[in-house]
Amino acid sequence: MSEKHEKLINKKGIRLDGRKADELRPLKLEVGVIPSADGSAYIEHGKNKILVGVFGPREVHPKHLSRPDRMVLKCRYHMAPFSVQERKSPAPSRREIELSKVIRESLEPALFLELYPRTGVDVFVEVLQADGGTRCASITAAALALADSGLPMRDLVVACAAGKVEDSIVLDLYDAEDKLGDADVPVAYMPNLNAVTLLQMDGILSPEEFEKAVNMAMDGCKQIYPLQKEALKTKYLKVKEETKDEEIEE
Amino acid sequence: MSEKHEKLINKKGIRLDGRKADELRPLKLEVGVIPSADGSAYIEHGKNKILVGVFGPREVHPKHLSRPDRMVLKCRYHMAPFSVQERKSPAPSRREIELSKVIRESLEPALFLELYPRTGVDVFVEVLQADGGTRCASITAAALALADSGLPMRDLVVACAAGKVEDSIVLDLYDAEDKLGDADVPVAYMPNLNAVTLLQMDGILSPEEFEKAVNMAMDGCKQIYPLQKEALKTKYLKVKEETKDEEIEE
Amino acid sequence: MSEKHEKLINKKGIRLDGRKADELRPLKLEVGVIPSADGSAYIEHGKNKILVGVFGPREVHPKHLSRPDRMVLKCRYHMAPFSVQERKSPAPSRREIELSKVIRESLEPALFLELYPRTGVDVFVEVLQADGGTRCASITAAALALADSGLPMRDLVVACAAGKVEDSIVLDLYDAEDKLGDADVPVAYMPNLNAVTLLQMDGILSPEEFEKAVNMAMDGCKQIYPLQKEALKTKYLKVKEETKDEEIEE
Amino acid sequence: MSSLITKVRQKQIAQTIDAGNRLDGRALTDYREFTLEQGVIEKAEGSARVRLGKSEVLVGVKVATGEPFSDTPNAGVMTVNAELVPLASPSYEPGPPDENSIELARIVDRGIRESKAIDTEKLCIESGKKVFVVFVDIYVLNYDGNLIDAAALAAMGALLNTKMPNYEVVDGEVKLKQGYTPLPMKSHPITVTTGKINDKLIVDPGFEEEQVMDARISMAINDEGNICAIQKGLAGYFTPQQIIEASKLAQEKAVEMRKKLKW
Amino acid sequence: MSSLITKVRQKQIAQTIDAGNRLDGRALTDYREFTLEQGVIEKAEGSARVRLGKSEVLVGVKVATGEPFSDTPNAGVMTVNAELVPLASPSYEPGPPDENSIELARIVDRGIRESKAIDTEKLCIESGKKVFVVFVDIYVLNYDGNLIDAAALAAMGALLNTKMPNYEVVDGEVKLKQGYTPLPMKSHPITVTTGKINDKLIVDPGFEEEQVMDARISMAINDEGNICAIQKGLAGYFTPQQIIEASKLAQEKAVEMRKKLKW
Amino acid sequence: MSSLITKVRQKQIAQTIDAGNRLDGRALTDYREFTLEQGVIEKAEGSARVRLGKSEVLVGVKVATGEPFSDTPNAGVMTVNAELVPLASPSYEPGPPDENSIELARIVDRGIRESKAIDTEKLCIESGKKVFVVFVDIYVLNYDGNLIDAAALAAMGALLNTKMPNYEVVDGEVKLKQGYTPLPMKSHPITVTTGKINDKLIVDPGFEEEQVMDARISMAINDEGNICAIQKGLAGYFTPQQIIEASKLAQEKAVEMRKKLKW
Repeated sequence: MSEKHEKLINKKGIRLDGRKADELRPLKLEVGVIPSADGSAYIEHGKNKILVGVFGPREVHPKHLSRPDRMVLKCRYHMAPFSVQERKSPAPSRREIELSKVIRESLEPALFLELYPRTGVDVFVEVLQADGGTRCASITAAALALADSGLPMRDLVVACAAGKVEDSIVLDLYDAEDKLGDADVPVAYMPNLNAVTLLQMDGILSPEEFEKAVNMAMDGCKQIYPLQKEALKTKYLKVKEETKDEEIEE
Repeated sequence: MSEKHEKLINKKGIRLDGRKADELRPLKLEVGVIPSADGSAYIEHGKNKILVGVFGPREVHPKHLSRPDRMVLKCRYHMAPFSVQERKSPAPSRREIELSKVIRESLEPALFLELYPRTGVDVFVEVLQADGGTRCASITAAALALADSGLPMRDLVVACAAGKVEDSIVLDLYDAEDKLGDADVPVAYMPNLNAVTLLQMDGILSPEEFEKAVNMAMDGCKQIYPLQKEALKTKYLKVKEETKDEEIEE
Repeated sequence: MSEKHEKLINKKGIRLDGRKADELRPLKLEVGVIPSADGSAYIEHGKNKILVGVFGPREVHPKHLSRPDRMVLKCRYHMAPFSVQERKSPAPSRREIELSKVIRESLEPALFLELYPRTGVDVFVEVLQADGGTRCASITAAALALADSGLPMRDLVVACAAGKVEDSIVLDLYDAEDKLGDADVPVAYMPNLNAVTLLQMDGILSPEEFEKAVNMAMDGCKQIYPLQKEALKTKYLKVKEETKDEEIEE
Repeated sequence: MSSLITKVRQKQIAQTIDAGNRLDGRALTDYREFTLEQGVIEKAEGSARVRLGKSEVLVGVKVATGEPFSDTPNAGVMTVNAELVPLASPSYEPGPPDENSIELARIVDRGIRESKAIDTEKLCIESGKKVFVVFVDIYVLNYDGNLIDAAALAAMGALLNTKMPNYEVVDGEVKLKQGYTPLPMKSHPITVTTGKINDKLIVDPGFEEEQVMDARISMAINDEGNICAIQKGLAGYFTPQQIIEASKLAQEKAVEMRKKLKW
Repeated sequence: MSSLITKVRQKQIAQTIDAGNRLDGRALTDYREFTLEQGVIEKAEGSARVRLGKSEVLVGVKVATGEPFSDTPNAGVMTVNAELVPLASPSYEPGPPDENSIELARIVDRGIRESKAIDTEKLCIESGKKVFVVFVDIYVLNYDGNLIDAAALAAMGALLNTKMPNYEVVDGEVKLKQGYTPLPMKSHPITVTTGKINDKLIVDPGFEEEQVMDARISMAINDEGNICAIQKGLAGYFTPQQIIEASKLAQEKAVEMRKKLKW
Repeated sequence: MSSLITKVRQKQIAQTIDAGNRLDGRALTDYREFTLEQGVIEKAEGSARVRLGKSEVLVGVKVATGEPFSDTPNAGVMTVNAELVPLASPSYEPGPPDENSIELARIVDRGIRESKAIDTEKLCIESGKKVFVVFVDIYVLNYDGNLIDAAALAAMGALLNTKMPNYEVVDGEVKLKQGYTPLPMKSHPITVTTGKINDKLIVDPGFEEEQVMDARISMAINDEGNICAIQKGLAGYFTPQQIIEASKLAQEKAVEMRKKLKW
């Protein structure tokens, strides 16, 4: 969040990657991509490439971490060593530990934890390529992976950031905007419940700018939400077809 | 324990900090300073500032460390990163691990471990500022914290060092004397039982000097002992008054 | 496995240490050398000096690693910090972890694991001095230590390497040959069962050279095998004599 | 941590708040009394202790020389570390920092860093080679709720109390000189945490309230009343309206506290 | 891992193989279909993804500058690391690498290193002082058997896809220039794993077969058909005859795969 | 460790000592036979093995070059590390050093360091920049009681056996030359441990005695009979009189051992 270099937004309000202020990066969502997992999803959000696998409900290890009255959700956000400019050590960094916590806390409100006492569900997030906004993309994909695993959910959780770049509030910052911009506000949201489950901020915003950024981020979430649903539907159509094929074969 | 610089003791036998050879540094003892702990104490011994909290008797984690015939005393001596000249990493050093062991062993003779089978008591020592002699000050405070927790004790343990500085045997070395002096002999002692529960030595002493140093350290302990009792009394007077206040309020 | 320096084999086919191509280094094997262990052995193989201790069958820690239908064999191959040219950190290296695994897997085929369900046996290998071929020497000694512990065995496991040095296939490479040679093929073998339980290779060999090297390594194993048996016999003769002595004393 | 108080007590707390009151007599938007003492560890370059209710946080600052990050060759380095010292609560355990202490450190770090509280460019000794490194160590000495605000306050108090050694560079070597200069500070962020219990917002949650709290949101507010860092925490949610409300509460409380602190 | 499939299923697999067949219809010496995609992680200097059956392995290569080892002052450095990413199997756990991932990394390392696949001398920038360091990170994304071959293949695919930045040395400092050069490669080892079940040898064991496999032997074969690395694994054994047989199978399969890969 | 022998056996040991005898026939103040072999690890710069009863300790010394500590720029560095190798006792476990091995290393370190046994100033190569670093690694190979004395003895034996490589400094680089020089040694401390069982003092406790011992005190005695390091251990205590008595026993035994060792 320091000095400016090249202009990130031109006079017509167009950003370096060709987007308008309130425009999302291209998104690609896929569900059921890891055969060994109970639920899984893959997201490409701009150049971010993130894979999420879900296991459970299953026994909790070590046992004393299990809870008699509810399921324990565990979450690991992890970056591949080759996902960033300088090779990242595979050992979890403090940043990854914090993000694992806030991602978990952004997903918990969507789950009926009390339905599965003494069990655990693991959400493993692997960032294969990072380009700004990985925590939001991780949440969007993790919600899909949880849904894919068959866990009942209050709503999907969908996440997107807004921020401030060269005096404008813009949607969905990529890496360079994140580094050179003035503020970044990642938001996770359950559209049907109008509930914000993750909110963080780096940088400096006036209260008015902040309100504008939160609203813009939620609008971004609302645009991604139907893509999530579409991805789930595609998976289930596919499953249905495969089942049909099998029936035919038989 | 190496080369000499400035004279640490002047011709009149007065040390750089103004003390005589057999004089203690100023001491301040307080009991019951941490509301969340079962027992606690704070000591300022010279510029040493040390906080001790005691928890238990409680369940032992992990369970296989508990003992069917006695209580398990655990002790952690830890220095705050800002307690010393060069910032100390918060990870426990080998020195801290050794001191945790000898402090624990200096306290165990005062306790009736067999009265609380299968339980554990934790003693957490935090050195907030260090100025030579932290292990002794830690023991003095830890004994108070244990007493404050209500555990029955054979006697209080009180600790003090003596050493050799520029050919003199002196009491209660501070940091510079410890580093530039010739020997340091920390002693922990239970005055009522005439029992030495910690004894270490760094440096070189003749058998005669050693005997003198041990005796001087025990004399120091005997001077600190009444201050410990006083600190306990003050706490209980305070508790009594608070209880009285409550009674009046009712 | 890189550039050549001095000639490692002279025109008469004699190696720098005076051996012929198919000649083993001097070997010394001793059984029952660690009083505290359930089984133990010591090997000097060339300049390699390796001590192995075996404990068990005993309870497995932590418990969830135990298996209801068989014994769990654990193995730690560890090098003393002073065993190699540059001091080795005592923390286990990736190499040591890999070797622990392949050594364990080379011993397992000799044991009747299913006879001791829910128990564990630990094999601790300590390399006190290393001079090339430590994994093979470790296996040879570990098999002896297991036999010494009284565990029934299908056969002894015996290990030896062959390799390629300056265009010749040679037996039992020492450190310099290992580093400057072209290939190294360690083999563990159970002679009575004609079973290869460890096989690795570094370097480049044609299929024909490889076959020759494996055969030469197995020949080496067959030469060491009687020395193993001899070492066991010596131990039991010794035990017998000691028992006799005791009887006489009584 | 929900097991630290009984179910009955949990219910009592929630019901009281539902009725617009708090068990310790505060209004929902009241902040507890707090004290800030500076210079409590003489041997550290800077230090401060905050007492907020019975929560007690000590922060020590050490200044050393080191290398800058390659992408900011002219800027000094700040690192924040937090320890939930095991004597501060029966639920804390010794060992490497867990997710709670890491989150605490990173929230405090973010408030200071994003508000540009330290003028890090003035900590550069030789561009790209040598800079001052400021270690901020947060030591939680008693846990009675709302450690985030207490730690953020103690960290700022300690930084404002920090003296850097004077120095000169002789032949590329740093030589210390007599005397000290205060750490160059440009901004004074104050962090305010709001909790949500049964859909009601409360300011500065206490220990027992934290046991029944659904969610919290912490906001660092700078001298101009702008927001410079936010962290939502815990497994609950806020409505967008509640977030705006929390932001207003944070502004108000920061003004009150700033007055008291004379920052 | 023997508990991942039922005893009944284990028996069925073993009996089918005894009869000379495999449950997925392959002959004992058939290799599964595989795909190799290169350049899948644009931001890495090199990358490749291999799918072998349903096993999926992604390898990313990063290139940095660093110091050479003191005994090879003119050679660049390669390090191989493998992670059994916990989403790839219910039996994988997060944490530092265990013996399985270390063995996997070391087998792949050995195949590349011993075949001299990378021309490491060309990675020297300044003898004894500065060289290129090539980090090969193996990421297992789905476990469906025979990870060794899949990882070795993906690692070679990623290295063949790797671009090093152009540079010049100005006053002892490395300055990057425009453009990229491919990593200098000299050899193309291919690793083939053979398993033993009930005394029968099978090529390219699948997930279920691995649950009943007694032993495996992996051989890296270079362009000339020579063997450049071997690892026997698991708690079973081979007869000397089986080892020679496995070596022949590895040669044959490597030729087939090399044809398909056009290496 | 009290569970390593039976209660009955514990009682028997205590009663025997009460009566002034020991189960192995020694008088209370008798030291066991010991042997010191030097040069047992040819590849190490120094090494020695001590057998004391059935306790067996091997010490290897490695010499390397490194940086001095900033407060002693003209002095070489010694570091002592101890491993309770898991094959030495059923109660030892592999893993990072625990408090027992750390204490053992630090007691041995203290005896050598405080007696100034090594002339560390002669290990300086270039003031403030380069010095010799002496690694003393204690390897416990069998545990039969009184490891402290055995380890201290083996460490001194290894140091007295240590050869440093000859070198010259050419253009600031250390170049090794032909030949070796012995490590410069100034003093020969000997450590003697006295235990307390049922208020009786015993010298050189054996394995079984250690299982019932209340407390121990170890003293390093230098060539002049002065004390140069002390460590009291275990959860018991000594009276001041017993400490003086232990000090006298340590003097006596050190003289006896010194004679035997010809130090």
